[in-house]
Amino acid sequence: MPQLKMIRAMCEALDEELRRDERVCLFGQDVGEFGGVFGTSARLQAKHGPRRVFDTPLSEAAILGTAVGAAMSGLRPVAEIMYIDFITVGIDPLVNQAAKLRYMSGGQMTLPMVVFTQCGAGTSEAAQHSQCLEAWFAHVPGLKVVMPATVYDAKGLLKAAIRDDNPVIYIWPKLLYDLKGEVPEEEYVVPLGEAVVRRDGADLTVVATSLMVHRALAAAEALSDEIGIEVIDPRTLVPLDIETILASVRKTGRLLVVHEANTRFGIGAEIIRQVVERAFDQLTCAPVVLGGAGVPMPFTRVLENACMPQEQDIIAAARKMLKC
Amino acid sequence: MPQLKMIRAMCEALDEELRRDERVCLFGQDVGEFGGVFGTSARLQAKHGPRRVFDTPLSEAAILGTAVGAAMSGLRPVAEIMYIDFITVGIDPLVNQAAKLRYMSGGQMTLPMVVFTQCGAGTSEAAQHSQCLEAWFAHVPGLKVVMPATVYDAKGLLKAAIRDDNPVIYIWPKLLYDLKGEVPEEEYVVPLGEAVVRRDGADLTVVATSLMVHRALAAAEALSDEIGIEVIDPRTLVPLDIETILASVRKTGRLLVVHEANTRFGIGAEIIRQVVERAFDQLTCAPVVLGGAGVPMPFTRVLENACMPQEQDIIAAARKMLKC
Amino acid sequence: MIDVPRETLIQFLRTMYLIRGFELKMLMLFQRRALAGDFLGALHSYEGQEAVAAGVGACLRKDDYQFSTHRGHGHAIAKGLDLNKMVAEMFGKETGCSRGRGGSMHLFDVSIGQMGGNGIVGGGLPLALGTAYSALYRNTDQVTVCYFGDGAASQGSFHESLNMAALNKYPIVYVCENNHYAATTHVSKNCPIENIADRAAGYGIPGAVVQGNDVLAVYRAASEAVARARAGQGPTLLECKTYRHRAHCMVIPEHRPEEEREAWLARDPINLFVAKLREENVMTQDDLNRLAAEVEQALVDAVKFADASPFPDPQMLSVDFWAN
Amino acid sequence: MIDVPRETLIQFLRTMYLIRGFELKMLMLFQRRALAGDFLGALHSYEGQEAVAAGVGACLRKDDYQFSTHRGHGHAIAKGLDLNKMVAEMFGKETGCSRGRGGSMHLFDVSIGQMGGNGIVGGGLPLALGTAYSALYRNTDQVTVCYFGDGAASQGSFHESLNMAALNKYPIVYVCENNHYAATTHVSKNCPIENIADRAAGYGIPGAVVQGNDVLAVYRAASEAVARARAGQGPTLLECKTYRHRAHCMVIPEHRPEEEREAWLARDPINLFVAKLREENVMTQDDLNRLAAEVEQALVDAVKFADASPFPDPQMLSVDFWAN
Ligand SMILES: Cc1ncc(C[n+]2csc(CCOP(=O)(O)OP(=O)(O)O)c2C)c(N)n1
Ligand SMILES: Cc1ncc(C[n+]2csc(CCOP(=O)(O)OP(=O)(O)O)c2C)c(N)n1
Ligand SMILES: [Mg+2]
Ligand SMILES: [Mg+2]
Repeated sequence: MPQLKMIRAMCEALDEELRRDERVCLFGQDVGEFGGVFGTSARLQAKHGPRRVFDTPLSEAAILGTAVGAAMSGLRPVAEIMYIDFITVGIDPLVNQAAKLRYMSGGQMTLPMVVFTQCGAGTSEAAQHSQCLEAWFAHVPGLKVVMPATVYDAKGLLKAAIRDDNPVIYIWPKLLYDLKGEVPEEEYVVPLGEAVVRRDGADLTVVATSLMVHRALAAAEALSDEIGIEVIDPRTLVPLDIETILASVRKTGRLLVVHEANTRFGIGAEIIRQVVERAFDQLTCAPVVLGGAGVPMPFTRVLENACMPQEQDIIAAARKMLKC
Repeated sequence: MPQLKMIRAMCEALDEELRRDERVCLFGQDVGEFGGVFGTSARLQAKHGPRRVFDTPLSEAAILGTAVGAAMSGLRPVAEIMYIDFITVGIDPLVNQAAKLRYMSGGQMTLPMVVFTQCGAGTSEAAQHSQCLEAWFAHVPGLKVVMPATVYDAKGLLKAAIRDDNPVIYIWPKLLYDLKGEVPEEEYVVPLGEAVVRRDGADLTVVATSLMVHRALAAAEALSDEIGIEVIDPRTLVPLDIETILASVRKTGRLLVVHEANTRFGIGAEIIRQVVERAFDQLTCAPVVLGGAGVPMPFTRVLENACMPQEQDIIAAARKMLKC
Repeated sequence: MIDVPRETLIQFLRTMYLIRGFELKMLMLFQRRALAGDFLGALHSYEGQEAVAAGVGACLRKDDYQFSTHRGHGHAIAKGLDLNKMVAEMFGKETGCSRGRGGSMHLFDVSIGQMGGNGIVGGGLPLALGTAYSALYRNTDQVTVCYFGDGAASQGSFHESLNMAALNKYPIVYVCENNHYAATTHVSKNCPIENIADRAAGYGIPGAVVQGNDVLAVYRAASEAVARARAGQGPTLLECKTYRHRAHCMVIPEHRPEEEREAWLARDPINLFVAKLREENVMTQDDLNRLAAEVEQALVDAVKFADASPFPDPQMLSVDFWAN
Repeated sequence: MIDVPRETLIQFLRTMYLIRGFELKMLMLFQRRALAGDFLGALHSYEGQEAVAAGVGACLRKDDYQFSTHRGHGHAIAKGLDLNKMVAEMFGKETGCSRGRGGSMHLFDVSIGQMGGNGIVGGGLPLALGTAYSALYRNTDQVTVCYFGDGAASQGSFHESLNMAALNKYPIVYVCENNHYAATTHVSKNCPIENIADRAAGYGIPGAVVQGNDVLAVYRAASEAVARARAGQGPTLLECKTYRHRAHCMVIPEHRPEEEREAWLARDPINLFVAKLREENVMTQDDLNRLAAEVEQALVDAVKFADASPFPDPQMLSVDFWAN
């Protein structure tokens, strides 16, 4: 299978969906002529024309509003928000409009739209360019939340998101921008709502999202002689495939959730809520969330690293859990 | 002690703090001349002058930005956002600026500011006027989150919020607008970060926030012959007084969290996360969150009621938990 | 007057009668129900502004899009929303245009291009970009009308939207209904210049101040703006100077200067137009009476229909929530 | 020229030399470190725009407030930020002006009114309202300068801020640096009219187009605007037409037309000003050389200081995070 970088895989997904469905369109800052500051829309304007792929002014509310209105009237827009941090200046059309319009109208419309954005720290860009805000969107009824971790999924989930008839926020991990992975030549989609077991293990279930999937896998590998760690990547938070997680926890009796966002009031807490509600008696010890340190992301590398869960932190947490 | 309505108690808190500290000021839509659409700033402009209490245009980002800049330069602003739902059009100054400025500047400044707003459903105002968004703010490092449930606390917590040197979002429950309660003549504050046990009980701990405190108390009363329910009101979510909750759970072995917001990815999950992490072995059954139904709030009363936890739902949940 | 066909003139009056009658009925019914504790949410009366919706609505095709506001009953009627469905929605019935989920602020009928009201002031402005883009994309000549108030003109979304619409020559007619107040706040506290329409120059698009209580003046200005939009010449900003007869909403007391109110009541759009029709012998007193009676009957029938309709079934709370 | 004191003229040049020297050094060092895998975040060069910061900065008092942007090195230098602290911040050191927590986009020094850069485009605009309000409130005559780009002028915050500032006659000087690009997007895709300054009319405030590469022109326009603000006459919008010499940031490739770049490089603000100084015999070539050498030495010293400084201690990650 060909090896692609994550950004190329996403670009292919956009290209294929633009080709497949005349209603799909793509816009945002610098996505047209330049092809996206991360290159995720490279040459797409040249291929599909400026009617379907275009640059917008620096107006996040207008960008998301355009997507909502377009979805209300028959298109299937993909709107890029360059960093998820910037959605704060235009969040209303997504959370107060798109998420609610179908319900408020008594089901009169579908809102097939994708907000295409990225998240995370590790690039020394400090507090306003490093956030993980998935918990906000997962809490808003009416939005689907997608977080790919691999190149394969980045492509397959993006295609599924574009084909979904509901508003979806698709958040890729910026630190994996360059990650290479195998992508089949033939077309495929990765359905929303299906977690994947990335590694089998009998002793501890680690649910990890986005960038943390890789750190969890590395930790599992490092501990392979010591602890059998099962690593699960939920891939989408809404819908959340809790059954796959439950099946694993019922086997291992132990649950560690790892995510980059602030531990407190984060998505890990919800996974724990659902697991204890349904598998309390199968747990041999207290489930734990390992997340970000809960300060605004510092600029300097040494603090930034301390703020994000590292492989060593996962190893330490896993060892500690195995002691009880 | 005099009986006051909740809105009067908050108005008194604002009045007293304006009198007490020359740096305190208050602004927002319709708060000046008119005295606030809920009457929470009635006559305050007349008393303290338009320099300190004033109307703003319909510009939430500018309102919150004014608060941030004023706090950066020596004032202690209180900025009103009429409904928490409307913060979506101006959230950046709060979450990307106020919450991060102290940290990003290496501790050079304090940001003593209060966002004064209200939340909740029950008034048939539908999906864009009924939300509970506390989970968003609790997840953002650098913000304190206050949710009063009683008239006494509404006043005391507001005063504490104004005296705090950090950005605070203070969210009162709109359905309790008219609630009467006793308020001492003498001055008092309710410190941030201290939960209160509203009712003792040995069988089940119910942690309830905001409006739900009252429904939990009613349910506890209704069940008093059957189940001993301890009702805890955390009063502030950041900081969260987990010790008081833990002490209760260690006694009862059972935890039910009740809040109005969508159950999924809500603040109840975080309370459960912290409790299971520290008191797993003391739990006799799986802790549960009872929250909103997770659809945009419907307009019509019959659906709105079905969307919000009711006394009967709490009773049912409590009974179910006592069976295991 | 002479250049407008008689049927159109009668249509104007009919629409204005309907709106006025609708508002009076709702006010009466809502007050009665509110007293009975059967609260039906906010009620923002359009009384006094009828000429705007009647004049603009008459220029639109059924397949043109319309974004309305919190004060949107008049807009919906003028776009042709079925009265039965509309009253039923106000009452929260399953037969309502939004199946009781939306209520007064969220009147939807996608089949006639009524893309909803909005509870977020300025919330419709970004969405209008999307239907306009979509119309160009699909190569139709559909026009989008976007209503908003004098208060909404202070929102960031006003700027982002007009800017993007101008850049892309989107077929949008922006109708600013300057009724001189945003809730209790006079327009002079929202806008530092005399005419909001003058802001059109900042986007290089035409702007016009219109006598909003003169239905013919509105009709002429809107016809021109709609024609421009349809011909691919881009957006127009119309500012219709008008006045609402009632307080901001049912629960907020009146607060405006008596002389000001009287001056505007003397310029009641219906009275002005009726006088003109009589003067120019377009309609006799008999014609007028017949029209009024016909309208009254339609309203009585609609209230009957709504009263007889069932409330939604709470079991259906989450049904149809997601598309697919 | 004659009317500006010689020391001021030399100050202009010194500031411009410092900025240019700073940018060149940082670019070199960052490129070297990036190659070494020691990535230090984004780097937005101010090269080419020096005349703006130099001219504006010279009009300000130490206690005036300044809000900067992502491209803010020049603003900070012109406001008098200590070079050692500044370079140390760029390197993420504990001795940096933001103690290594902020980095290039977040240069703070409250003691000289440097209220930080901003990672959110347009993010500083609402905050500037607050320091301006605060200055009026405390009855000082402090002025607030708010920098932003041509791209930022499309943000809703631009509109909300200018509108509120105009309404309240806030002492603010808005400096729009129109360098003709927002990232890779030409200003014509952000703004449908020729001059952003013309939007001042929409708020009833003065607006002026300034030759941004002519430090004297900037100084004159800014002096007038600062004087107006200080005298209580309200805000002014200055649009300085200029050009950045480098690509948007270090990691984004150059993309602008070659002829355009050459035309602007021929109008290098330093060359233009040096030519004038020589022409009018304000400085000899020797004077110039001495100044350049002095500036170079200061920069070399600052880099040494920064290099020798320690990184923050990761144990201190959360210390001082909350005030109190
Ligand atoms: C973003 C937002 N802020 C505040 C409100 C509360 N609110 C509802 S209507 C209104 C006044 C709107 O004034 P205007 O735009 O002039 O419309 P009008 O009511 O006069 O028709 C306000 C402040 C809201 N719904 N949304
Ligand atoms: C709200 C927001 N949207 C997008 C970005 C990404 N971004 C950073 S700088 C920039 C261009 C800004 O252009 P302009 O305002 O002209 O400033 P310049 O870079 O030219 O100085 C963009 C799009 C951001 N940081 N914040
Ligand atoms: Mg109005
Ligand atoms: Mg620029």
